[in-house]
Amino acid sequence: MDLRFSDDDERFRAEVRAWLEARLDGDFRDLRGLGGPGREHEAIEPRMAWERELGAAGWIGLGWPAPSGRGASLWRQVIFHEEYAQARAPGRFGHIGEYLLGPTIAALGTPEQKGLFLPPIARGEQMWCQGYSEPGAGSDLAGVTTRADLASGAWEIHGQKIWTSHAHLADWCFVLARTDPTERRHAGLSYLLVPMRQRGVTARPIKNLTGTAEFCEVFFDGARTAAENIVGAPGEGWKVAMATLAFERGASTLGQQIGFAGELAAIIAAVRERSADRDPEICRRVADAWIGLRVMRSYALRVLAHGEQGELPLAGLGAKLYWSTWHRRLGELAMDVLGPEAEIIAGAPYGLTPLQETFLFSRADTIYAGSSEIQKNIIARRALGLPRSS
Amino acid sequence: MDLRFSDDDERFRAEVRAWLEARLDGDFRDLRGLGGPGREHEAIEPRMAWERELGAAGWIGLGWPAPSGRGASLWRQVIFHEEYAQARAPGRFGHIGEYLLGPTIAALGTPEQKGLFLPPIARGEQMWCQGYSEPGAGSDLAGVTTRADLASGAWEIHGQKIWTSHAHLADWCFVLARTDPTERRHAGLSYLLVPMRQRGVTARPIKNLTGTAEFCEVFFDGARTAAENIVGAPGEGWKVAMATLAFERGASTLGQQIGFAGELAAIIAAVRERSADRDPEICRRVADAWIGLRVMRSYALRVLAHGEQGELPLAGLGAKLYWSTWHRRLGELAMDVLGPEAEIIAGAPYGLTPLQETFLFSRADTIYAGSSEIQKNIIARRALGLPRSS
Amino acid sequence: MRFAFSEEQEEIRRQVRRAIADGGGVLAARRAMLEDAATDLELWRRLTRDLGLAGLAIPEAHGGAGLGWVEIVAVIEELGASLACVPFLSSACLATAAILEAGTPAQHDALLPPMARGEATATLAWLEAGGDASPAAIETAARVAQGDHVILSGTKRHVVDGHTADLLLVTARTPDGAVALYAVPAAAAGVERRRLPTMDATRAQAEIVLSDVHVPASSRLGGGGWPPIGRALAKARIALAAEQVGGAQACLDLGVGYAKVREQFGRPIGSFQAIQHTLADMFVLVETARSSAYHAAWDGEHEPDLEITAAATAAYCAAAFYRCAADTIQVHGGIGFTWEHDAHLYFKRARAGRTLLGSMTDHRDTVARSLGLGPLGTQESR
Amino acid sequence: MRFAFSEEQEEIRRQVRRAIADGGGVLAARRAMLEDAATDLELWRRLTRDLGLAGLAIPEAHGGAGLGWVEIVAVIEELGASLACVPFLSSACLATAAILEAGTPAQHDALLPPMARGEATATLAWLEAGGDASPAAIETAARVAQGDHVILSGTKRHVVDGHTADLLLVTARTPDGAVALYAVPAAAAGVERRRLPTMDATRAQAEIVLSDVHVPASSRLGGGGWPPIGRALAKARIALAAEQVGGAQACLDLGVGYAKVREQFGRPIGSFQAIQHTLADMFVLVETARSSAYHAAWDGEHEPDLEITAAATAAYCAAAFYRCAADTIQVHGGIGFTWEHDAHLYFKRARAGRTLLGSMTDHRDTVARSLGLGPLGTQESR
Repeated sequence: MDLRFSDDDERFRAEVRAWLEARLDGDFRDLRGLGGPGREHEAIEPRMAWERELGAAGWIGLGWPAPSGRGASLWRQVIFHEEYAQARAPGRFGHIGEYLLGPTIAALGTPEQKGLFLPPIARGEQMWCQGYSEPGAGSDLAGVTTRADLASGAWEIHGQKIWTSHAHLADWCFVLARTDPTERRHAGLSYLLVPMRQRGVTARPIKNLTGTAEFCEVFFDGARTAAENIVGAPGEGWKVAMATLAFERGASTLGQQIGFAGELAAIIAAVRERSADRDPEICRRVADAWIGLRVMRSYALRVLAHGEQGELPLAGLGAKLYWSTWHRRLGELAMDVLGPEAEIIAGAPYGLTPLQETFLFSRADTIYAGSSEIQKNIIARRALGLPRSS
Repeated sequence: MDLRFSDDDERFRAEVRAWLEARLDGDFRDLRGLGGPGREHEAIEPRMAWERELGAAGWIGLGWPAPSGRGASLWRQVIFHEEYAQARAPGRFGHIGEYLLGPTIAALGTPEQKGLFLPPIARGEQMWCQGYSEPGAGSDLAGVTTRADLASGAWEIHGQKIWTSHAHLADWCFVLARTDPTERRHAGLSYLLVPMRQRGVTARPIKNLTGTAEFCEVFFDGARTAAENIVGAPGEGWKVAMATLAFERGASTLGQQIGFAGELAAIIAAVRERSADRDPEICRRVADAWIGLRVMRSYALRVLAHGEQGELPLAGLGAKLYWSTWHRRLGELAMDVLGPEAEIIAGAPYGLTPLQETFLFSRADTIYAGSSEIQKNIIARRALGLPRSS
Repeated sequence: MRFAFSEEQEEIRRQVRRAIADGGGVLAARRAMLEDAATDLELWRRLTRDLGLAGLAIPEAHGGAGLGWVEIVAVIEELGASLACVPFLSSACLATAAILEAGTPAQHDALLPPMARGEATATLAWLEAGGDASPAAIETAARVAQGDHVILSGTKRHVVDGHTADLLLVTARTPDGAVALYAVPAAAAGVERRRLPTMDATRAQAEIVLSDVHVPASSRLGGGGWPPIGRALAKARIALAAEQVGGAQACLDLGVGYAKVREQFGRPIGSFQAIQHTLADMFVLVETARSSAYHAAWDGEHEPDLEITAAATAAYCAAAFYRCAADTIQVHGGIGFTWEHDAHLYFKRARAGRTLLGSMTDHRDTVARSLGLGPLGTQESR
Repeated sequence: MRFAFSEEQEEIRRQVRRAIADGGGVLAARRAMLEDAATDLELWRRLTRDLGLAGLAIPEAHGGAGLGWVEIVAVIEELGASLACVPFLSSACLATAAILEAGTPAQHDALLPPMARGEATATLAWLEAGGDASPAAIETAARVAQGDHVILSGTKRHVVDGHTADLLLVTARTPDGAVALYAVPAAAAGVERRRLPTMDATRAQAEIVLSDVHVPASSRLGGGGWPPIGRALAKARIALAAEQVGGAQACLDLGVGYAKVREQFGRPIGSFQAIQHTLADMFVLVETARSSAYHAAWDGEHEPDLEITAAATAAYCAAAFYRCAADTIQVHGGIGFTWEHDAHLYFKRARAGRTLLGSMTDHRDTVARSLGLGPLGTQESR
């Protein structure tokens, strides 16, 4: 056991830090702290420019294999995310392309697809969104009903997707669609790459409980994409879609935790400002939050270390459940620290303070990207080997 | 809305109180506080004598219809239970006969059964136990496999029951047994009355986590009972068994709560003695316990009032879940108040203090008499009308 | 022993329910919350002019219905179920109780009739910057001026419906250090008020700045210091608890309704045990909270220890509502955290209720003190 | 960056597991807990004489293996999984750390070799009546006597394995008010000890009465006051946390195993979502607690802030084990609360762990203080 980064890795860290500082003290100085979950509506155009800046400097696709990527180790990816978060660099728009679609193409795509898609993603010029969930298939992805038919050399797509992050800003969408209507559930699905900027595609942002939007409904009404824009064979969509999720190796987790630490620091500052630490119960709840975050880091490091060489270990299946539950509780702590002032928002009509955003948006944390209930089902079945609840 | 007892009821209360005080300051003075859940092993013989004392004074069968009972209103039964608990009168052995079997016989029994069984129960001379659960049928009563066959004018019984309170002390047992082996699940069961003191019946106490025993395993190995010792027709056992459970109208709940209040008072005394109230978190947890108990009383009064004239309202389905959860938390509070001293028992080999008994035995509260999971299933289906989880 | 509403009380409840339904239910609240006043004026008119509910707890001698807190609880439970944006809690419960508890008969006669008629509303302005609910935190000053006048100076915050109330009942500290309550017309010179935008947009709060506001000395309600104010807050806490019961029931109803129709994996999600058990827990919370609030409404008028009763039910019902509102979001999944769905409105109302009339911690500390546990500091009681 | 045990460390773990299995696992603990010594002497012999584990963290110079807390954690996790009744926590972790932290090299040389060889055990006697974990609560007095002797008087309680240990490390207050640590042979005149019967019968506690016990002044370990004792407790807390991880895993394994075979309603109860989700929550607790304990074992030897690290993992792992033990009883239903089933043994061990080396509240307060939050009183540090 040795929980130190190597000297080489520390040099890499210094390089990342220097680059971020130069940029975020320079042209992009107004972007620190903007964007991210619950705040995706902020500074869209400048953050798009930032994506291109990242791309030009070669920071996108760090973990992809060469030639499109730099083949960096998992720990270097971790370091990049840590420094990125520490610098309060803006929330990414490109992460779906970089961490989900990119690795999928790199592993399962055709040579043509690699040449076509990886370079623009790596340049920060092509934004992607993920078309999995549907109004009738939220937790139950195998219930997808969006249909795609091959006709005159192109797929024609009809259906509706929902909870699609950034759909209104994306150039492309990877869509799980039913291409063989005679097959049911997991069979008969395909994984299609569909351009968003065409007639036949409408993306409508969904306003959430914070009053802002980052998820969308996407309507495919005869949208088209070329026949070759499919990953894997027709009917292999489920397998490819699951592979996509597996490519998310969690390197960004430690960056996410630095964001959480920032929220916790803001709460501690509020405790001090209000002298709320006269109450030992508040002190202990803050301590619990701090302990919980430290445990989260230990858990992430252990799981990443085990997963460094291959599959993520089953031990890591609790990560989403853990952080979302912790974060929800953090939001509640923030409100309880503030007392009656917790109610007062930053400004009319519905401008929330950052702590209020944390509080409200964290209610979504336990729902999107696999609700807590689904997470527990997965743990029960995969980690504990319990029988399927029929 | 009027939450006062009538003057007549208050006079009845005074009568109960005077009788209890006279007896418990007199011949039965050593019995105060003995027995009850988790402590059923205490003072068995004197408590049997106490049962007969209660019977002789006409306190058993208070709520039964005349002539065996006194037809007292639900509120008078409540008053009796309140005073009984307030006086710290000993835990009952006769309650299964009085509150479960007695009303069942009174409502569904033959005239002969009424004449045979109700008087000795009312005299405090005949103890009963309940033979429902089996090793393979705990939560799932319809899975009963104990078999009874009618041969030469008597039922012959083979099988095993478990979690049978007081079986080793009981004279009789009402047994849910399968009399028609061709029927499955709820069908083909019968409700038999079986004498316990015979060859072919073995009751073996089960030591529980407190180191004492009050539940038993009961083995029926060719035990016999007369053909007429059946309530309802053969095959109607499920219906009768459910009716038995429904007769428990909850009049004793308020007495139970007085017992809980005594435990809470002991915890508050421990808080004071140890100056544990220097810690506001402990103070607030005590406050929560107190609030929870007050809520329990409000809930019981409201449900009893609605149920006074007939069926218990659906609103009351949460009672068991509520009190068992509250009580479990109370036990945990007691331990946290005591700090390291919580570990030290009253004496070797395993003599627990009352607060330790509360703490440990309350783990059983959420399991016996319908586990918390089963309670929630019942609420979901009956009160909320949710579809059966297939 | 009767733990149920009378037929008359049930009739009042039905009338309220009908009035709310006619106005559009939660939709009306959604409309109202977007307006400056954050008040559903149409519903308030019906409740007051048509049904006379503003004066429910006002004695008949002062133009009210002469009923009590059992009726208040029946009404406000319905209002809570639909998130009604009306000043019932602030004016018909809190301010009414404050005037009744603190005022002299002459003051009752002067102040209550217009409120009973629904022509004027009032509210209590007691919290200040920091939101500390203890009377010791009151810094607004009442200075004696010549001509039998008093000059009030200070800033009140979190005043429920304070931006629309006609009459402000203002707590202030007199030169001898005692707490006094003054009836201040909102239109008085030197009163500035502004709505504080809140997370829970269905219930408005205001900041009220009093800059040398001159009021006659006779506008001091009675002479009783904090105790009558404490009693009024206790009664309002019981009303709020009942409102929360209504909200919690609505959340349960939303959750159950959705669980029966929403299908995933080829069956209603209400057939999954995880959903069933969540809803079962909510059911127990709703029924126990309801029992507690009803009981408190009766006890509050018939038993001593009003403030302990109120603190106990306030802490319990606030927690129950919050948990039900949070869990109904979870049961609904994605749709549950959208702006279009009502779940978040209940959730925000539930969150606000955790501190609206004292925090849940305050309430638990009140109970702990009543059990002789401390030192938690003692409430000032002069 | 490597977050895993080396092959050598895994081999130690396997040896421990084998020794436990050979002795009968939890059955051996059941036998041992009925005896006066409450010690599984056979297992202790194997762990010490055969495997040399008593000296795991003792430097080679003093006859130990010269390894550290990462190895300690690997071993004690296995011991915790089987509720092993051996003085590993008290002697090989707590007392060893106390001697190493507080003692001089000469004292190390005098005291550690017999412990490393498994010929003697030691324990730390620090708590007194009331169980207050703060050093300010130490009232046992160390008076100076003639002839370069010290006289110790006082009563220690909750001394882990105190009825069997050969050497007692006793905290006492010197005439100048400082805290000092003395090495007192259990056989010294004036030492009376008696086992305190405990709810958790698998780990014994003793009361130790010191009646004018004369020891040479040189038996004072070093001269450092509380800080080295605090560090030793911190290291022991990390060991206890790892032991709790082993216990929590055992509870999860029991629950999963039972859920797969126990049938109700015609199917394994493990197919019910309520059971699945309970077990899934336990799984997350086990894996996070394990990560925390391992991390703390490493951090405790390589990073500053040992006491904060220890407090954090102690609070977390104690809570995780308790919850897993409680929930495994629930998952088992009726059989889970019988004496014959092992679930209650884990449950009681888990409960005891909530206060064994400081309470969970103490640990959380330590963390809060480190965040600059207070006033929670400050730990005496002289």
